[in-house]
Amino acid sequence: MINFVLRRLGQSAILLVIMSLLVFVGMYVVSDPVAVMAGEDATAADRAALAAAYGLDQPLPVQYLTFLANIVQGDFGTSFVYGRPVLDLIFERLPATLEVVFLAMVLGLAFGIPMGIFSGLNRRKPATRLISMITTIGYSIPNFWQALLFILVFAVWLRVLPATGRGPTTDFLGLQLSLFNAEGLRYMLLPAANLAVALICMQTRLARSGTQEVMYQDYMMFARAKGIAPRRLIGRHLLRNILIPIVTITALELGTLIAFSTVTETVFSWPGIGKLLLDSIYRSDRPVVVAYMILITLMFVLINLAADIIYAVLDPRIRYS
Amino acid sequence: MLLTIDRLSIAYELADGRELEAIKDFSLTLERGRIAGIVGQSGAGKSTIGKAVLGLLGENARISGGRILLEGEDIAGFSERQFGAIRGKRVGYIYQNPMTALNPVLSIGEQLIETIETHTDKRGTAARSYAVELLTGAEVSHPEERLTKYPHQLSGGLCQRIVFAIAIAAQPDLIIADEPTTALDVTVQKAVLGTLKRLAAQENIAIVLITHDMGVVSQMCDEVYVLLRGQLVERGPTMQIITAPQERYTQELMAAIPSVEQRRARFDVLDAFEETPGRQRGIDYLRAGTVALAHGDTMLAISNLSKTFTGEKGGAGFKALDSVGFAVRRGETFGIVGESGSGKSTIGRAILGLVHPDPGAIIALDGHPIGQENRQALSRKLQCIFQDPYASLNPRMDAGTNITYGIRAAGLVPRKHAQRLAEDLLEVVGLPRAAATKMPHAFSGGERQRIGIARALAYRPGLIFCDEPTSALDVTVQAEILNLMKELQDSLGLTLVFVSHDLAVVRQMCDSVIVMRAGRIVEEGPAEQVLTEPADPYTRQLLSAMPRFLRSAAAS
Amino acid sequence: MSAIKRLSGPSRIDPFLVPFRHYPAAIAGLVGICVFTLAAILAPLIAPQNPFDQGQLDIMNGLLPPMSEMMDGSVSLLGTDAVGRDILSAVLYGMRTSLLVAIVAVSIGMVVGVVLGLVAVMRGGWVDAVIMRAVDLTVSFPGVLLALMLLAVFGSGVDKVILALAIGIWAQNARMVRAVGLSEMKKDYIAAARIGGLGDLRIMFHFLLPNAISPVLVLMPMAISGAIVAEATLSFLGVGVPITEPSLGLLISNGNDYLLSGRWWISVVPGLVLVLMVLSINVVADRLRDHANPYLQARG
Amino acid sequence: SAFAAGTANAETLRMAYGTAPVSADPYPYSDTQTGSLSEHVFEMLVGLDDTPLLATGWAWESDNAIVFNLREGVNFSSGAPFTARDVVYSMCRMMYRVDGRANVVTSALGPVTDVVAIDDHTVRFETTAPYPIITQKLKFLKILSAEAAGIAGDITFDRDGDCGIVDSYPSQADFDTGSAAIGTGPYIYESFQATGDANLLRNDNYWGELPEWDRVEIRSVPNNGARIAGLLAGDYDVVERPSAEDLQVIERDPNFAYSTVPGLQTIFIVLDTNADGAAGVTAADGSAPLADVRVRQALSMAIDRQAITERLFAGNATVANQFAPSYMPGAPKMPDLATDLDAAKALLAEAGYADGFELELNVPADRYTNGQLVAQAITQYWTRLGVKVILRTEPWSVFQTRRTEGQMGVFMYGWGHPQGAAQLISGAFAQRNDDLGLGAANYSSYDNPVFEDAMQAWAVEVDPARSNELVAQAMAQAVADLPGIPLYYNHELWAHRAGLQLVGGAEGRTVAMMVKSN
Ligand SMILES: Nc1ncnc2c1ncn2[C@@H]1O[C@H](COP(=O)(O)OP(=O)(O)OP(=O)(O)O)[C@@H](O)[C@H]1O
Ligand SMILES: Nc1ncnc2c1ncn2[C@@H]1O[C@H](COP(=O)(O)OP(=O)(O)OP(=O)(O)O)[C@@H](O)[C@H]1O
Ligand SMILES: [Mg+2]
Ligand SMILES: [Mg+2]
Repeated sequence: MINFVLRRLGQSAILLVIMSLLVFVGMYVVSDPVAVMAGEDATAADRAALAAAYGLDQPLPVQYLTFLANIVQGDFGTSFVYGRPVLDLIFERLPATLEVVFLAMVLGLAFGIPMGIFSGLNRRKPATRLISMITTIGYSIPNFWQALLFILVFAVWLRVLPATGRGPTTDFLGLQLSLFNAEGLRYMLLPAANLAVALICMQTRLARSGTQEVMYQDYMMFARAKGIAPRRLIGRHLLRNILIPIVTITALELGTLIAFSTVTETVFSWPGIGKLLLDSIYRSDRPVVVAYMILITLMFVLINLAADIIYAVLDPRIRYS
Repeated sequence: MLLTIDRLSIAYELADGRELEAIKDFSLTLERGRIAGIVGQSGAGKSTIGKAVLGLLGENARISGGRILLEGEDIAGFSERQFGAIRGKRVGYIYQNPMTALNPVLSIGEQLIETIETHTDKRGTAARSYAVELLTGAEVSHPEERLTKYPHQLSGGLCQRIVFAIAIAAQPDLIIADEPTTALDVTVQKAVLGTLKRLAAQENIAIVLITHDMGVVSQMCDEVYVLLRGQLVERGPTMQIITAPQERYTQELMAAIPSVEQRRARFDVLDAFEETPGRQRGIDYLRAGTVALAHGDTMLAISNLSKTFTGEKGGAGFKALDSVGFAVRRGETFGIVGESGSGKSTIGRAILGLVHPDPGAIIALDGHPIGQENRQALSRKLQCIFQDPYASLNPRMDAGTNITYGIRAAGLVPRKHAQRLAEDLLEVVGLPRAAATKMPHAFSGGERQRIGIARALAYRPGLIFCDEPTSALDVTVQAEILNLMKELQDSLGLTLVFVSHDLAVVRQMCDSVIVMRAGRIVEEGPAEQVLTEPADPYTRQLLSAMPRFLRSAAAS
Repeated sequence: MSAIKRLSGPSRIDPFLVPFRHYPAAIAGLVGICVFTLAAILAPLIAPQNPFDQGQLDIMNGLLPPMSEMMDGSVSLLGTDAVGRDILSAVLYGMRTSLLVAIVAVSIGMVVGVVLGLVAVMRGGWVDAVIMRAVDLTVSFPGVLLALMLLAVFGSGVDKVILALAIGIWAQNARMVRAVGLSEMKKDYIAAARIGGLGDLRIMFHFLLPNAISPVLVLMPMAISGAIVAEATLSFLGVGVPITEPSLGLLISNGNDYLLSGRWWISVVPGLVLVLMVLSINVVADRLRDHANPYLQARG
Repeated sequence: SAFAAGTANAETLRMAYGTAPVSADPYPYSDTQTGSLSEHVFEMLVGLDDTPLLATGWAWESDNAIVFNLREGVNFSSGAPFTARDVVYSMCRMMYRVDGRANVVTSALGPVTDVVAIDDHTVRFETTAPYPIITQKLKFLKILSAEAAGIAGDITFDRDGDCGIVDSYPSQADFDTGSAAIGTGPYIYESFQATGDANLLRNDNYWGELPEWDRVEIRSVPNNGARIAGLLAGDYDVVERPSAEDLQVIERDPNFAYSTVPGLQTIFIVLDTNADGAAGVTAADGSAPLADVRVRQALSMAIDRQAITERLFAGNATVANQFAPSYMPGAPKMPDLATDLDAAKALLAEAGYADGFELELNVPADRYTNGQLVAQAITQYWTRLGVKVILRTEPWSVFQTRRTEGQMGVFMYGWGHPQGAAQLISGAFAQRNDDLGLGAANYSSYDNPVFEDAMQAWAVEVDPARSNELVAQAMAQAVADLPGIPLYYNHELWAHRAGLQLVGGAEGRTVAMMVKSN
């Protein structure tokens, strides 16, 4: 197992290099930072000075090698736009994203799995049809539409929740989080719900289809024959057997939400990192984008590694050598 | 009266909208402390009755008539919740397919202890030690260690004993034992049956024993119900049924029981299977297969075969096979008998390349080490009938496709004939043609086993590794199938490696035999010799433990 | 075996329709899919206006509520948007783009993802490692940047959008299939198939695939609506389809700005069409999946 | 109700910006919101409306030197008095390129050769040549405190901004944490976050009229719908830039109101008049249609500007008749531009393009209010004219890159600076002349001697009346030649809760000082 993890991490190192190269080239073909940074009435000299100062006058391979050399020394670069170290920028915003994604994940799993199992077990109940309807509609309503509806209903009409922004935060292990105070939570509720809807729908459907397959297996029959409590039957025997796809999606979504939940962050003005990425791409802020992508790739690698380990825990027949 | 079944009828709805009446007007009565046996043809509906008592019939089953009274209360219409109060606590169930009955992702310990904690007031270490006690009672060695294992790490017999332990954990009023000893060697079987009998006698527990082993029936049951195609054909006290069967089917059944006392050329059959053109075509197909080759050459040679399963967390491995070696001659039937868990299936899995043996092992087929040949070519020389027939069927393919998919891919049968061939082969193993379109899960245990047999035969291979191929079959069907195999053997030189616990069958079928215990061969030789003049104490023990169905007793 | 009774007469219905017998909702879904597809195909014939012909549009017709008379005297059934596009026509045309983009992107993403996932399971070892690291790479690559790159290098166009979306989809499917496949791979029926001498391809597609694909199919309708919305987002950001040829998603996201002020029709009409479309696909897909689930086959 | 609770603390003003301010550092960032934010804290010598602010008056001493008299009795929020030394320090800091990066007016103040503190309250700016628009440019020089930077003694200006005090310049982080954000303005920072959220407290020692609000909370809500919803939900008192659409909601609801003021921004379309052809413009005969003034006039006449401002902006934009808002002080008086599709077709036919030609219209997707709608409207008009239009919208960064690389023959652009009517034409249509600061953004290949002479003369003219005359001349020529097509002038809009009075400026800054309760 330790070998397995080490090997994976070794592969990831290569991955990070490939990723940085891709992003480097990608940003290069997309837009020219000098053109974006220089003002409307910048002179040719202004542009040249700017390019020289950021090393943008060098050939791309040279720029890339310089970048790698800096990374090795722990320097991820300085934002073109903000003039600040990119890691500072990223880590300042990370807690806001992490907490809202965490809440969304909890909502997604807490509602999705029980609803899915219920539908799987009670195929013909009206409640099942209702769940199926709602989840279908839930994910066919585009995210941005949904966000606005949430704001309209809960903030504008009912006035029970704030429409935008992040509430007060409290210090938790050095992170600024609003998860641990009631007012802060109020601000988190709508964006988290907005992220959670798709998750709930996905988890419900995966759990439902898994249940419909597992429920009829001999071992489930025998487990029922043993007369164990329904809670245990479902919570242990059934759940363990339907979790693999759920874990897969949870892992992928976890990464995606942390990295790319730009729509939600934009509509609710949630000061997270997804927006930072989008803005940085649009402002041609290459250092931020590259550093961000390296971190995100690392995160995905770790999350997927964790998922792979969980597979083996869930199903003892899966073993990695 | 503890259990009364009154004119019960059960129907399964099939995928195409048709309905199958699995049970018609079946009645049964059972008092505490008594053991009722249900015998009958494979697919007759025995398991269906058992499941009905526990409310475990699938969604597509319907109780179309009759009542099931448990202590006077009609449970036929119970809800899932009401059944919850009965299951495990008042009625224990020993599931027919032990290898699929255990949850693959939960450890044995968890599955056993949760039952204990649900139904008794034992918790924590008390529950654990009771679990160990139960396993010991079920003749499971190293019970502590087994608790941490997962089902796929256990042999079929071990799984069956664990299922047994789970079913009796709460000392229910009624135990439904659906073929509880099919995967057990006779010594263990004796112990397990002994436990059951003791439960009935001492704890006043009623038992419904579903089995096809008449020896078991004669030893265990107070009363016997004989079932054929969903209908009760005869019921009566055990002795009466055995000694003086009234109905034709019962008589056939008794006649078909193989004897360990003497070896005959053929199993006695009284036309259990209908002779149809399809069946004939199927048999012709099988006969037309392999070119008859000279009998007697060594076909399969194995030497120094060891297998160590690596332990958890780098702990010491478990040596499932220890320097096993033997040779199988072409055209013979080579028997492997022995203790459950002694490594019989592992030998098969090693031959088939499903487990990698420890270094040093040599497995040669026709003089060439296996593994160098391509898979397709090998598939026509070497086939397998899996011990767990169900898990080895693709659940998303109907029975017909399961049987012919491989041979179609190998070009043994043109696509357009595949369906007909599948149906023919189903008839060969005694299933109706219509079964071809049913999905694997909708078959009875014995039917699944026969699908597995049909699939293996369809390749017309040179050698078949048969891992307890007929354990779930009643004697009439078993006799038909074993005769067929013998016939193919005679005419084509088919070689069989035959794993079985049924020593009578082994005696009938096998030319040579090895006896295994704890991963080693303890005795080997011609079947006649080993089974009549055993040299090894373990073999002797096996023979003496055999439940005997004494025809002589019947005569007297 | 016991007697088998026929409940219904010999079935004379098209085998394709068998799964839908007795399921009114699924039939409605099937009808829905047909209607939407037909409407999309026939859009040029049935739409009152060609919304892609800018010469036919006039901002003087902008923001008309449903059933309003336009400048030329014709009536706009479902109203118009800000630049005077007849919503009904726009939805009909937009559906074509959306359906094309979503279905092609999801199909490519699904096929590629599933196949690579299966290959990873079958081959294991370094093949598995390479495929899964490629997955890690693609899931961490931002779609917007990818779309921008394609736009910058190849120019704009529906094909680029499809490619950008498909790349996002394949990775998820590959991981899903691999995860489930790893479990399936250890089951005896695969062993039986190997002993049966079946080639890897057959084992992959006839044994592994049907037993591992279920979660992918579960997520498929979501992937379709997701692709429609993702395409809208890209278009909205200026890296998708041209705004003069709006897709369904782009119509919705444009109309979003008019929701607060009560001009609901601009986003609600295309939104409803999207919901209905996905709902149809969904009930049909659900039914087909249930039908393929051997344990649910009997109608019980 | 929640609403009442939201306004209970009447002394706090909550404002939502449409874009996040980048930093509390006022120097490197020229965007409106960073400017708005820093205007609470920092002041300039010359006010945005050309009125005296920290300077009480100024006069040209010679063609090359202008002297400012500074206001007395002004203190920084740190308590230090404001003196001429602070002006010199601020100029140094403005000229200094951190990491090579120009500050807001580093380039524009390039002609300044020296800044001399004559006494504590007099300062002289010397320039290479006559540089009349320096007062315009000084509107962007936010005055920092030299003392706060720890600088004692006199400071000697040099043009690189080195001034011998480079090491004392505060970093951006120093501003963002508040330690360097010391100005003379009516507010001081309570906090600033990298996300662009800021809280401000009133500077009770402010020299001028004290603003009404004790405390100001600024949040950035880039999404239009969310911003207005935040207002409706009671999260904010004032939101900037509501869409024309959202005003409908505001109008209907008595709890809310909006304010509008004609803005500085002119939206126009640049045409590449190069006789060798323009990127993305193709005619069947391979000629260069845009080089023909009749074609350009036809394109202009095909556009119904009235329809655009009324339909797409609900009246919150003014039809343009030249390249600078006609309502700005000093703007030339120009006749309205004609709208006549038939005449336009005739002109096009006359120019030899009766069958039209093809052009690619480039528009940034995320830059201008209603930009995509306007672009579609233009596409409609030109399509009806018979020109085949391919509308290409893309993100600003991609747009800007391609534009800089000269890959666009026809593109939409917006320009708005509080720097007078000449700013746009001098930048977009004059020939490139870095010394005079002309033509930095000339992508139109426009080259008309009449226009060119007028611009060059204007660039060095110090007499305001004469300067206006030259601008009028140049503007008339540009409008006649149409190297670009003026479309409309944007208005600035704010929505707020009822009970507030808001007097915004044309530059569209959103500041607490302009909000009063009534
Ligand atoms: N994958 C595995 N991991 C660990 N131990 C295993 C594994 N497979 C089998 N074993 C162990 O190897 C031993 C031999 O198993 P095998 O299945 O060959 O027995 P068997 O002789 O076929 O028994 P039975 O008659 O009960 O089927 C058993 O003790 C079993 O627990
Ligand atoms: N879920 C199901 N759907 C349809 N038919 C079924 C289903 N389960 C069982 N059957 C059919 O019902 C009949 C009775 O099955 P049952 O399992 O009760 O047989 P059995 O007597 O236990 O046989 P065996 O001895 O082989 O286990 C068989 O013909 C079988 O094919
Ligand atoms: Mg059975
Ligand atoms: Mg075995």
